[in-house]
Amino acid sequence: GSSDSSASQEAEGLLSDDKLVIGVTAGPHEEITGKVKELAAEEGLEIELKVFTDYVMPNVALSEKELDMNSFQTEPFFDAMNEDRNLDLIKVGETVTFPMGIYSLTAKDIKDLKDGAKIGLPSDPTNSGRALLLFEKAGLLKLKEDAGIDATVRDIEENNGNYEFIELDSAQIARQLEELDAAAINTNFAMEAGFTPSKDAIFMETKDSPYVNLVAVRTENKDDEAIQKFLDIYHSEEVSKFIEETYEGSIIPSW
Amino acid sequence: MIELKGISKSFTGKKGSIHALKNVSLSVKKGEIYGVIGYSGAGKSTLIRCVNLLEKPDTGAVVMNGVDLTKLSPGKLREARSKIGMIFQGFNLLKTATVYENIALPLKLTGLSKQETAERVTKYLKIVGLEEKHHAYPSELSGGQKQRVAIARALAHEPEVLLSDEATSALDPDTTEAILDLLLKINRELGITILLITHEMNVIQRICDRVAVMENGEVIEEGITKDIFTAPKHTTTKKFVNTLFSHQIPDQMLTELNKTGHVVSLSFFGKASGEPALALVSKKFDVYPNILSGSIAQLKEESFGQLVIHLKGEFAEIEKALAFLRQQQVQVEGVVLDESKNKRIS
Amino acid sequence: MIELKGISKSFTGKKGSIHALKNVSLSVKKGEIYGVIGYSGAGKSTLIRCVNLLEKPDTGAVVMNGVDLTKLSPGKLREARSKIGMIFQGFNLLKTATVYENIALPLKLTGLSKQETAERVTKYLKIVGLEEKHHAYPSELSGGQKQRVAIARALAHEPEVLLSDEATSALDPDTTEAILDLLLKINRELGITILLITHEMNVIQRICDRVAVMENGEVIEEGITKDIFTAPKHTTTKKFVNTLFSHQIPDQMLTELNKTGHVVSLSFFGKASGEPALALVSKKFDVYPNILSGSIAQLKEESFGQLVIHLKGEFAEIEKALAFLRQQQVQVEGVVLDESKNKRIS
Amino acid sequence: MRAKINEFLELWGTDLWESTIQTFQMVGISLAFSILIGLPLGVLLVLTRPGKALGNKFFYQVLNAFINIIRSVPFIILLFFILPFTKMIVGTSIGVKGVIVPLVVYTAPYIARLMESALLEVDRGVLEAYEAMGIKTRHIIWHVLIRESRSSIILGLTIATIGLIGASAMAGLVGGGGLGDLAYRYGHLRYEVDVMYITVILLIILVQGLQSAGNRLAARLKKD
Amino acid sequence: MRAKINEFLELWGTDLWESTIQTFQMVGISLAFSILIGLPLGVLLVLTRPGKALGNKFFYQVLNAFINIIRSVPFIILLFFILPFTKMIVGTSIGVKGVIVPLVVYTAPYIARLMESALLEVDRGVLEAYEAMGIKTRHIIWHVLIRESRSSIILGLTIATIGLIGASAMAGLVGGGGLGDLAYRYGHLRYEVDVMYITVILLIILVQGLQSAGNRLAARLKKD
Ligand SMILES: Nc1ncnc2c1ncn2[C@@H]1O[C@H](COP(=O)(O)OP(=O)(O)OP(=O)(O)O)[C@@H](O)[C@H]1O
Ligand SMILES: Nc1ncnc2c1ncn2[C@@H]1O[C@H](COP(=O)(O)OP(=O)(O)OP(=O)(O)O)[C@@H](O)[C@H]1O
Ligand SMILES: [Mg+2]
Ligand SMILES: [Mg+2]
Repeated sequence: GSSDSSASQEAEGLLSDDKLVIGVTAGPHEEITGKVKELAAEEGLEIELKVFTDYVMPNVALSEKELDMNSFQTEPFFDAMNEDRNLDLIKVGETVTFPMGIYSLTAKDIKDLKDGAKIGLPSDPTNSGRALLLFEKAGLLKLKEDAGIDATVRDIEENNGNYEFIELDSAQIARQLEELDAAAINTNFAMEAGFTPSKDAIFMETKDSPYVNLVAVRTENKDDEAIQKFLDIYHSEEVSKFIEETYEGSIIPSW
Repeated sequence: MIELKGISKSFTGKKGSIHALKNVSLSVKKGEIYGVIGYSGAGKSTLIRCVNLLEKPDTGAVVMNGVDLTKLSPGKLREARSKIGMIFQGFNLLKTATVYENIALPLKLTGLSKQETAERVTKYLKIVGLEEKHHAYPSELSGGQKQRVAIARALAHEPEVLLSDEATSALDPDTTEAILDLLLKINRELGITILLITHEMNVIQRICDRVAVMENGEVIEEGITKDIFTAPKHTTTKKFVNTLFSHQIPDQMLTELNKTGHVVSLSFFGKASGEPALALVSKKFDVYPNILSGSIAQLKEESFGQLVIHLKGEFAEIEKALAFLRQQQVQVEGVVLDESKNKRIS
Repeated sequence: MIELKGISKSFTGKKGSIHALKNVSLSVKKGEIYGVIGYSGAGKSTLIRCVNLLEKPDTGAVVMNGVDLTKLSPGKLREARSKIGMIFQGFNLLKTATVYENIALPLKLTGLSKQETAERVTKYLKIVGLEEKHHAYPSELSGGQKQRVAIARALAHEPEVLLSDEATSALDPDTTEAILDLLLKINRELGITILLITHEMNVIQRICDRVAVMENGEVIEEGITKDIFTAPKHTTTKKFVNTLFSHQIPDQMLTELNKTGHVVSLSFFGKASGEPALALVSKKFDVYPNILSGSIAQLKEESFGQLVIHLKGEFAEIEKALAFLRQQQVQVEGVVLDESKNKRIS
Repeated sequence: MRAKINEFLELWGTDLWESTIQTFQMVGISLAFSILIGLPLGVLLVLTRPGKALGNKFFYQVLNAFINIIRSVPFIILLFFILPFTKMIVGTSIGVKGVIVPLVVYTAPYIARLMESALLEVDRGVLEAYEAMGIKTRHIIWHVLIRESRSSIILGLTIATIGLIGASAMAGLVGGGGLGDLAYRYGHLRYEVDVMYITVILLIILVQGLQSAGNRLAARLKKD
Repeated sequence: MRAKINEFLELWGTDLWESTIQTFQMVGISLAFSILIGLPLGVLLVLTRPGKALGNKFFYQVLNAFINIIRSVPFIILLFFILPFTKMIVGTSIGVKGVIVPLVVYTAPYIARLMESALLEVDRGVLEAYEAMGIKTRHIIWHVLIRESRSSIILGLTIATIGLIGASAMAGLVGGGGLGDLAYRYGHLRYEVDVMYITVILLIILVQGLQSAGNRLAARLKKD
């Protein structure tokens, strides 16, 4: 449990009512949860953020009770990991969606991509499978039947244009786009790099994408009081406004 | 005290192996000063390093006080070594320690109290004449000063046995003299056994009771100093003994002198020189002995010398004079030739 | 050739500074062999290191062939240095190079062809007697062997000026002799100027034309070898000269001898010893001269000696004999006392 | 300008301060442990070499291989690889505490190698002199081996410490924080270049100070 | 068992092979350049110290600070920090080619420091002997300074190479690939433990081989 849970609560595996240790990944999750933290403080809920730059640790640390909760991953990734590693975690709420788009400095349309074009995609597991599925949808490739959300470049069955797929750090792709013919970029990073997603993207995920991010806890804590309190604050008007102001539509509140 | 029995040692390199010691046996008695001489590369350092097993002999035993050191456990060997002091040919001082620390550190490590250490260090620093250098680091010392620190370090340990590898080779004569006096003193007063290597015959002459001469990894001659000096058998030994005297007389001069008489070499020892033999010769016979070169030295209280003299006079008289000298126990040898033709290295 | 003008050098450490050279001036003529002697720490090595500016003097000029080296640009200094060979007190060999490579490398770097290099190396290795060691690394050599490699390295360079810092101190007498012969030879045949440091008076005696005596960073006496040997002025010089002879006669023996006569010390040089002075004495007067100790040596073709003799006889006769000796240009001094009481270090 | 700095500090001051503290904690503690473990390992690597004082071919080879195995694993993998071990040792595998164990596991063998290299330079003759006096091996280690190579040891430790600071930048992977992580997170992931520059400047000051101190100390301890 | 291995190789063989090649490329090329840059820098660090052959306080301090500045930046940040520079030099900032520049920038100053430390151990007397013979400084550098410290240099380079292999594991961030990246991305992030173990074993073999070769060579080159 969190460091200052009272002894009795800890014994029962319950979370403290007034303090949560939350794992997030650096970037938007950290920023949004930071806003939640501010608001929570006013309501007597203390939040301690643990910021990770890795995508496995927040789940592992949660499962090992180093964290009380985490907020950093998309549902498909969460499901895959929960199953792969036999973690006993559960989703308790949804947060935001970072739509993903395909951008290019040279091609105006996805059909303009030449044979052998260099196509970038994020290398981290929450985004790479998703990018590949996006490419599939865009007709650039065909993935293996059973590939699913945790697909990797290894699962490409048909490459329709001898494209070269290059996995890059998700934050980095926008800056390296000029060296690529096209790339899948998370909207937030694309905006930071000066793109207007609605205008510049040559291909976009649909609004009903399954890649909504979520809040996860250990199954045993799913009903604990503090969690609901946290979700309530997260899902408040203020947070929603904060997101809209900060990200100007590249990150969408999904609750 | 120290007995080396059949020590052999080879160094094996890529280009074959070097037999540095070939079945060397040697025995140094308790309280004795034993000298080892020999040409460069003869195996002297290797031998002395075998005594405290810095070099592990391939075969043979190193017996000290009845115990074969080669058979000891590392712990026991360490104990035995703590009673052996050694002065190295290469000084081997700690670069990062001052003169004072270099001498004090081993004392401290063997458990001497701080005060005792300080007293000892001061005492031996004074003995080697380096009091004002106690704060200097080895890199700030002259060659001879480094050697003196090494000497002080070995002596401050006050060992039972002292091994000394060319301890005075970098020292001026005056300092050498002082160090030798010191060695004699500790030998006499504290009964410390000393095994020393040197290439200076006057070191042997001044302090050694016995000498061994090494050549090519073997001891070719061994005995009490007096015998080695007066009756060297091996040519190498002779060469070493001769270095105490300078006999080189230019060929030209020899030819000149042989016209008016005879050039002979006289050796005498002890009693022989006590009598004024040469004086008697000139009184008794019609010859004029003139000393061309040579020297007479005090060898542990007895004098001993070699002179090359020119006897000017008639042949018959000279013959008589020489016969008389032989009678007086003076060894007479014919004309001394320039020996430079049979040098070891050219 | 080499002129040192008012060289001063201090070493400043945390514990005050050491004035190693105090306004030293010296001049070595072309083709000369110049010796420097002095006690350990006198400043000899510092002085010789100032000659090729390994040590930059604080003040003063080092003039070689008319050029002040202290004023040269680094490039010019390098050029000047390439004509100066140096044998270091600490050998300074490359640990990672074989004997052969140690000698060959500097030759190669100064542009000698491979074949020339090979020939030179082989030649000098032979001269120092280390042919069979050419594949050995310095760590596999004895002390004397290392020194010989250092000598060969310096000589193989065939410099115009050779600086030698105790080149023979680790060598046995035979090897020393050979090296000295070699130095004399290159000096005579190639006209190489040699500035050498030594603490062995017989090195000076054998090969030096002139000598300087250093003490406490100063040159206290300087002159041609003959003069220094026969008429040393400074006590330090006297001590050095005396080391060629062993005059120590036990006090007990002196007392004994003084009962039956007189103990005197005689010094003679050149002509004086050419005449059979002592022989004449015993013929002319009723005294029995007996040589107690001392030696006579050949000094660059003239013999020169010191003898301590016991004149047995009546006082009056002895007086007459001594007067006669003085007439024969033999220097006569009174009883020689044991000098051990005024040693430099105790 | 003034106002801008104030604004910047207002915004980032706390974060910068906290990160600096975290870096000092991570580096300081890990370094202390790494030296405590690495120096003896380095000594063992030297002494157990065949032919040396404690020559033991088997032990040497096992130790040598062991150190190599740890050194083989890139820090980014090591960090996760030894998670259970980390948890066992310090009770947590995240945060500053959680990153110290992998930092030590990463740095100690590294220091061992640097120490080995420094210790191998000690003159054999001096070691022999002390062996010949019958001095105990552990005294020789401390008073001769380490003492004589202390200048190289300091330079090696300086190099290792700077490497450690570099590695600690990856502490973010397990939520450890610190200056490097701050630079990475804000500068790289969030395009807040100011923070990145300031952080990097802080790191430069830290490293510059360390290296200067190391160089100066090493020069002062070197007596030849 | 047999079948399992076959299956594994079927699945991962190509990837492993490719990654191995990539690692060799990255490490090999970066190492070559790093030595070419780092060794001379190390020499300069030693020679321009006040009191040494080319003593030049200003130059030394600038060089020293410059190396410190680069060494200050953790690799993970350096990688992105110098992107424009990388692009300028090799025309791309992605792939094996793109990672070589940051690896060199990271390793060269590191090698310079290790070389500095090794070179400082060379006996002053031997250098003096060569100076006294009027040998050119550049010859002294090569034939005395570097030659005499070659054993330490080899050990230092071994240490640096292993550090380089560790850094190359982060190559994945810019699409460089390699064994370390394979272990991180598939082994760690995607929980393909088999791949992780095999990759780490390959790395261990690589490092073990390197270190053994380094140790042996250093011992053979050391002649005292
Ligand atoms: N470690 C070694 N490896 C190979 N050969 C060696 C080694 N040590 C000594 N030697 C050789 O053994 C022989 C004897 O060497 P040692 O050092 O005993 O000579 P030394 O009599 O002391 O000579 P010096 O008077 O010159 O000091 C020499 O030929 C030397 O080259
Ligand atoms: N680098 C240095 N730093 C401080 N003092 C030094 C340094 N080099 C020499 N000295 C001191 O200067 C004095 C002269 O030293 P030098 O080496 O010239 O003596 P030396 O006459 O050659 O003696 P030796 O016969 O013992 O070799 C000594 O007292 C020595 O301690
Ligand atoms: Mg020897
Ligand atoms: Mg000297």
